[in-house]
Order: sequence, then structure tokens, then C-alpha cells
Amino acid sequence: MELNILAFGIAKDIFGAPSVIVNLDEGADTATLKTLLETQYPRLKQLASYMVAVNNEYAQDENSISERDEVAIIPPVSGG
Amino acid sequence: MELNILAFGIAKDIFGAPSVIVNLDEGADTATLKTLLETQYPRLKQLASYMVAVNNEYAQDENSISERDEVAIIPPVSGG
Amino acid sequence: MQDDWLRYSCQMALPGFEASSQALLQNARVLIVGAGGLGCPAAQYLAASGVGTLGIADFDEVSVSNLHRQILYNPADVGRLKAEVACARLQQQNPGIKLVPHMAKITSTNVIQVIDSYDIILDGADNFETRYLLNDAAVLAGKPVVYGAIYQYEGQVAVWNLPNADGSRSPNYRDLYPQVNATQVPNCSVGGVIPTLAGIIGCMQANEVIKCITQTGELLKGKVLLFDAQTMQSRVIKIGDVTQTNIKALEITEHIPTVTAVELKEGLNEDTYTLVDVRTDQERDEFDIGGLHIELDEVEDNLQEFEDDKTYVFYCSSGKRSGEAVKLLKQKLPGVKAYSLKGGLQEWNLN
Amino acid sequence: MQDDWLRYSCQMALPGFEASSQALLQNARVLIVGAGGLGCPAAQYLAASGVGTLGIADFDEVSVSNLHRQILYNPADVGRLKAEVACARLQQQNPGIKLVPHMAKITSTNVIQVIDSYDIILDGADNFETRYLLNDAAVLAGKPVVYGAIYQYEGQVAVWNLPNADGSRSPNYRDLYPQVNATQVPNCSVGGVIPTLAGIIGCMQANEVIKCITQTGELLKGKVLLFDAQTMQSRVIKIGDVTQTNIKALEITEHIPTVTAVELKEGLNEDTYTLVDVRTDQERDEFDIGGLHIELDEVEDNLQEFEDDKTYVFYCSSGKRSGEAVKLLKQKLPGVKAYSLKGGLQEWNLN
Repeated sequence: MELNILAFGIAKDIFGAPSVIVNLDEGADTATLKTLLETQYPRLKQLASYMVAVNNEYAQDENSISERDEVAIIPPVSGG
Repeated sequence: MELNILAFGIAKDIFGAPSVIVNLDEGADTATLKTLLETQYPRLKQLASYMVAVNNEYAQDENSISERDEVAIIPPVSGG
Repeated sequence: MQDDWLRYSCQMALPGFEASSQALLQNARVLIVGAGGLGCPAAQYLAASGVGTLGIADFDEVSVSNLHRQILYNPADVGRLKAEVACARLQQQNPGIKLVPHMAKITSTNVIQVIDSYDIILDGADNFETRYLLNDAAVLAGKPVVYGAIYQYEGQVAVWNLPNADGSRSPNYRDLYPQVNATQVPNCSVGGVIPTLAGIIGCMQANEVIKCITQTGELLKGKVLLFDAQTMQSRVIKIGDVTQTNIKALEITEHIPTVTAVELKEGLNEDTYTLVDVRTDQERDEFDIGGLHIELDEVEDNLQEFEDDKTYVFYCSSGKRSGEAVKLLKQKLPGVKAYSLKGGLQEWNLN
Repeated sequence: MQDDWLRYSCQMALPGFEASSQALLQNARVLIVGAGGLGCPAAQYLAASGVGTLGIADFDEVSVSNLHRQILYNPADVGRLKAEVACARLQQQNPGIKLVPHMAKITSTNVIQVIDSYDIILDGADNFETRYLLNDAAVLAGKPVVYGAIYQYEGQVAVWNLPNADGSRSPNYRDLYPQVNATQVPNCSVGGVIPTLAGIIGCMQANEVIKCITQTGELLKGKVLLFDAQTMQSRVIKIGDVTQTNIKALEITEHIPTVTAVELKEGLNEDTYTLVDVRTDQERDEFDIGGLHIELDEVEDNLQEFEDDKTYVFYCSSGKRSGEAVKLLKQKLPGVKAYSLKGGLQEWNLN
């Protein structure tokens, strides 16, 4: 399936765009998506952690994703 | 159809609740909804104007409404 | 980079925000109408970010009950003119900008002249009359208005009257609400307001002003944002691309006859006046100075109470609601003599 | 109603906000950590609304580049301690509350003691180390944290570690981000921040604090709000009802060896130090004091550049990024001597 991934914060810089499209097997889990993204964008892995939100819910590694889902990558933010 | 109407601002006081359910013919227009509400809640008419939003869009009097629509009544606000 | 731009280095580091954006801010002239709950935070951030000319229009004085949300003022400022106090404080905050206080009440007579020297108007008014006046004058003068309004836990933000590519204009306040019966919509002194909401909405207005000046981001054009501080939910309602209104002239500002607390005390001794309290039951329970009690939103339904040969003095806590009552009476019962107690019971209790 | 509650009458008029709610505010003790972009507006509104005891923790001094968003400070305050200036200003704003400045840096040694006398912690820090320290200490002490963070045009708000009915606790910061590599996430001095965003997010934090104290509304519990000032869109992400973390101890705060600008100037004359600039290319182009140039997020990939027999002094604009570089080096190359230029180039240029 083609999945559109929304980027927040520093993820926009890492992806070089406010959203990117990735190819993933239908029903793949969040861990698989993270591995794929981290391979394509090694800086993402260097953050140490970031949130994957699916349909505005925090996605655990084992949650599966389908084509209709809205997926967002939300990295940590430090500024104050 | 049964239509759930969300209330904002002073409309909450006028309805006495954050939302009310009204009965309307399927496909009735906004003008009909307003007339019905103003009959049940005369204080609404006394405001002189208020916005009806259907699915987060300003609804003109002639726009028809269906059961799946999200309808909100948004009266004017003066405070500063 | 100019030396004095170190102050702005953290915003000039933003993507899409260039030295030229800072120059646009420096050259911009913004009029803030209402130095209250919305105007205070908006003015702070527009001053901080380097808007070159900031006009502050407010004819009112600081009162104690303002202090929970009007964060430019201290208790020591009570009784002083808001526009003056605000300008002095903001000038300390940023000595590199020009501050212009406007202490005259904005009316149909002076509004066009007042807004003439500004590029953008920030509507932080606390009454419908001023909101419509600013809106209509801005439409006539072709200037954008950054609108904000608050009540209890809910706020609204929008940007009105922006130019479209085809020469038409985006919607304005009268597209949303063609007209309002002000006696039927309670203001903050009746229904209350949570101070943080004023801060959030005022900062959102300043945000839209900066975007408008620097031509960055996506303005709330043809849209209105609704925010609820109790649930932290917000939604953006789409109004349309082009205004459907046809504003050709200003509505004439009505003069509201007032009496001062001193005049009223003398008049009461001589039995000249009949008092009418237009506050809520709750306010009445706490304190009153006698007379009839008809809440503002009930006055219209009780016009039979008023007699042609009597002189009525309406009162509330601040003079705002009693002013609305006098306007209504002048319109519906032009034969009845009606005054509003200037400054309301707050003023009465000081004398 | 007490006489001195006239100040609060407009919030006490709110539905669901009673005299008892105001008393809860008056008895509440809130610690604001970080008197910067978030802490300034939050403190203003918490002081205005009558929170009885307000602690302001910040060890930093006011600098010119703070002024575009840290609205409690004037240029005349540059060089003074933020906590002191903020407390003085807030005390003028509301003489009826108690203000407590905390000027010591919050570390693993003192954090438990500092938060002990407060009911709620507002996290307005500008670095991950302090955020994790506050979070973990608050979890250990069983206190809620009202979190806010900003970068460029985007902000986050949440309330951590609230009690659930069954005795469990709602999620905390480590549920969202178990750990972060601070060298890989740019701060505001690199990527910039729009001042109005700081105002909006800081006011939202104050709003959640007031709701938390007065037990009104629906808190951002088990949720995080994301707000984008460019589009004015916000969304609320659900995290869960119960924390999945198991925090048992604080991470020990690492000591960062620093040199002052004066010491560095002497050392450079004697050829003692090798300089390393960790700023961006753009900052380097404008001004530098020589040495290697390795941007902070590239240091980890360039560890082979550092030799055991040399002494390195890292520098950036403020000392924050160079401090992170020194921490990284101590961890990865414990044999290499590394210092951070205290106060960064801002301090260098003053001497």
C-alpha cells in the first residue's frame, strides 16, 4: 500500500517535505514503518525516540496500519 | 430525521444544554432549521443574527441538511 | 544584519522569515483597538516582535476588575487611562518602536481619520458597536481587520477584508453576523471570562497580524477559528472566498446621555431621577442602590414600565450595559428621558 | 465575597467557577520552571488570576535575543537574573500573591527539594535534560506537570502524571518520548521561533494549570495537543489512560566543565586551547572566533577529529549547544579534555 506520512517539527527537515509517501505491505505494523523510515532517513533514528500517531492516537510498535489511516511522525521538541 | 445541534457561546444558555436534538424532514434547508429553533427558543431570534455551520462550513439559508451532517449554532460574541 | 537586529535574531532564524520580513514589521503600522483582555497580550507580542508603529486606542480607565486578565496593568494603575499606561509600558519593552495612544472614543465621526495612518486594524473591542464601526470603516478604507472575541471559555479569531487576486475582498464581520441585538448578548462582566482565554486569543490575533505583515503562513481568510479553553478543542469554520456584503456608509454612533455619580447623588436627594438596575439577579443580591430591577436582556420586553414624564437613570457595574439600555430606550421610546450612570457602580462606590 | 476579590469578579462570574474555586487558586502553589518564552506569559496569567504562591525557577540572565518573545523583560533588564526580574514585575502586577525566585540551576541534587513545596509544576524549560529531570522528579513525588514545548511555528501542550480513579497515574513525558538525543534536535536559537507561538502555548499551559487547580473543564490528560501557528490548525493525540513507564530514580545531572570568555582569551594567547564552533554554517558566515567548525548534530559522526592530548573549547551563541557537545564528548571520548564557552559568543563579545 502507499502510505502518506505527515511530518511535524524537525521531521519536516529530515524528510525535506511536510509529507512523504512510503510503500508498505497492507496491515504492516508500526515497527515495520519505523524501520523503513529510519533506513531511508537515518537522522530519524538518531533522535532516539519520536512518536508515530495513527488517526490521532499514539501507535505502539505492534499496531498494524492500513491504507486509509492518517499517519503522522511527531519528533520531540525542546524549545521554551 | 433526528438532528443533533451543537451549541456554542450564549446558545448553550439559550438551549440550556451544550447540544439539543431536533426533528426535521430529511434534506430540509437551513432556513427551516432556523425557523424551528427560533420557535422553540425565541431568545435565539432576538439575537438578530447567528451562524449555522454545517460540517464546519457556513450554511446559507437555502443549503439543505442531511442526517449525517454535523450542525453547530454559533452566536455572536462581544467580549474583549 | 543590522546591529540592533540581535533582538530579533531568534525570529529571523525561522525558515521563510528573512531580513526583509523584519523590515516589513519595522515599517508596519498596526492599530490595536481596545487595550483590554485581547489588546494587552496582542500589543505585548507585536511590540516585542518589532512592529514599527503601534497605535493603542482605548478611552477607558484601568479598573480593579480588569486586572485578572489585562496583564499590562498593575493595581497602582487603577484610574489611569489604559492607552497611556499601555503605551508607557510597551515603550519600555521596546524602545525601538513608535507608540501612539488614542484616548478619544472611536465613533463614526473620527474612525476613518484614526485608521487612516494604519495598515492593519486589530479588533480587540469589548462591544458590538465598536466592532461594526471598525469593520465597516476598514471595508470602506480597504484595510484588513484581525478580529478576536471572547466569552466565558470560548473565543473566535478571523482576518477580515483581505484582497483576493481578482480584486474582490474576502469576507468581513457582517458576512458572519449582519447585525446583532447587543442587549441580548451578555458581555464578560455578566458571564465572566477565563483570563487565559484572553491570552490565547489575543496572541492568536498578534500571530495573524505578523503573518499578514510578513506574508508568511496561511491566514484565517474567509474562515473563523473557534477555540474552547475547557476542552482545548478548536475548529475552523469556512465562510467563503468573497464577501457577500455591500457596505457603503458607516452607521452613525449614537450619543448616550450620562450622569456622573456626583450628579446622580444630588439628583436623588431632590427626587429627580428614577433608578433602573439592569444587572443580573446575582449582582443585585450582593449590592444595589435601589430603583427598579430589569435585567438588560429583559428591558425590551418591559417597555410598558417606562413613563414619558419621568427621567430614568440606568445603572450597572461599569456603565456598559446601562449604556445599551439607554440606546434601546432612545430607539423604542424616544419620548422617555433616559441616562446612563457613567462608570457604573464602580464609580458610585468611589465617590 | 471578600473585598479584595473584586479583582477576580470577572472570573468568579464564570459558570462552574465559584468563590471556592478562587480560594483553591489562592491556596495553590505552582512552580514555573523556565522564565523564558513559555514561562513569561504563563506566569503573567497565573499571577493575574490569583494563584497564591508562584515559584519562578531560572538560573539564566536576560539577553537581548530573548526580548522578541520573553515579554516580561525590557532591554534595561539585560544581564539581570530572569527569576529576579520576573518576580519583581509579577509582584507589581499582583501584590496579593507570594512570589519565590529560584536562581539555582535545577539538577538531580536539588530538584526533589525544590518541587517539594509546590503542588503543580509548569514545564517551560528550553532543554531536554531539565524536561526529563522535572518529569521524573514529579513522577517520583506524585505531582502533575503541565508541559509545553515550542519550535519554529509548532508547539505541544500536555498534562502529565495525573492520578486516575484506580490509583494509577496518567502518562508522562517518557510515555511520549522515552529518551532523546539532544544533539540531534535543534533548539530555538538554531531553528528560530515565532514569538506569538510562545504566547499561545504559554497561555495554554496556564489555562491547564488553572483547570487543574480549580478542577474545572477537561484536562489534556493522556493526550498531547499539537498546534501549528502557520495554519492555525491544532490536533489532540490520544496517548492512553495509564502510564507504561516505571521511573524509579533520577538520572544524575552531568557537570559540564566551562571556561569564561576572559579565561578563554588568556588561554588562546598561550595556545592552550583548540576551539570548536558547533553553530550552523549561516551563523559561522556572519561571525566566528576561529577553530574547527563542526555543527552540533555532526559532532557524533566526527569523533575521530578529537585527540587525547589536546584541550578543546566548544562554542556556540549562548553556551547551550556547546554544553551538549561537551556532554557528548565526555560520554563517547572520556579521555579527551573538553570545555564549553560559558555564555557563548554573546558573552565573548561583551568582554
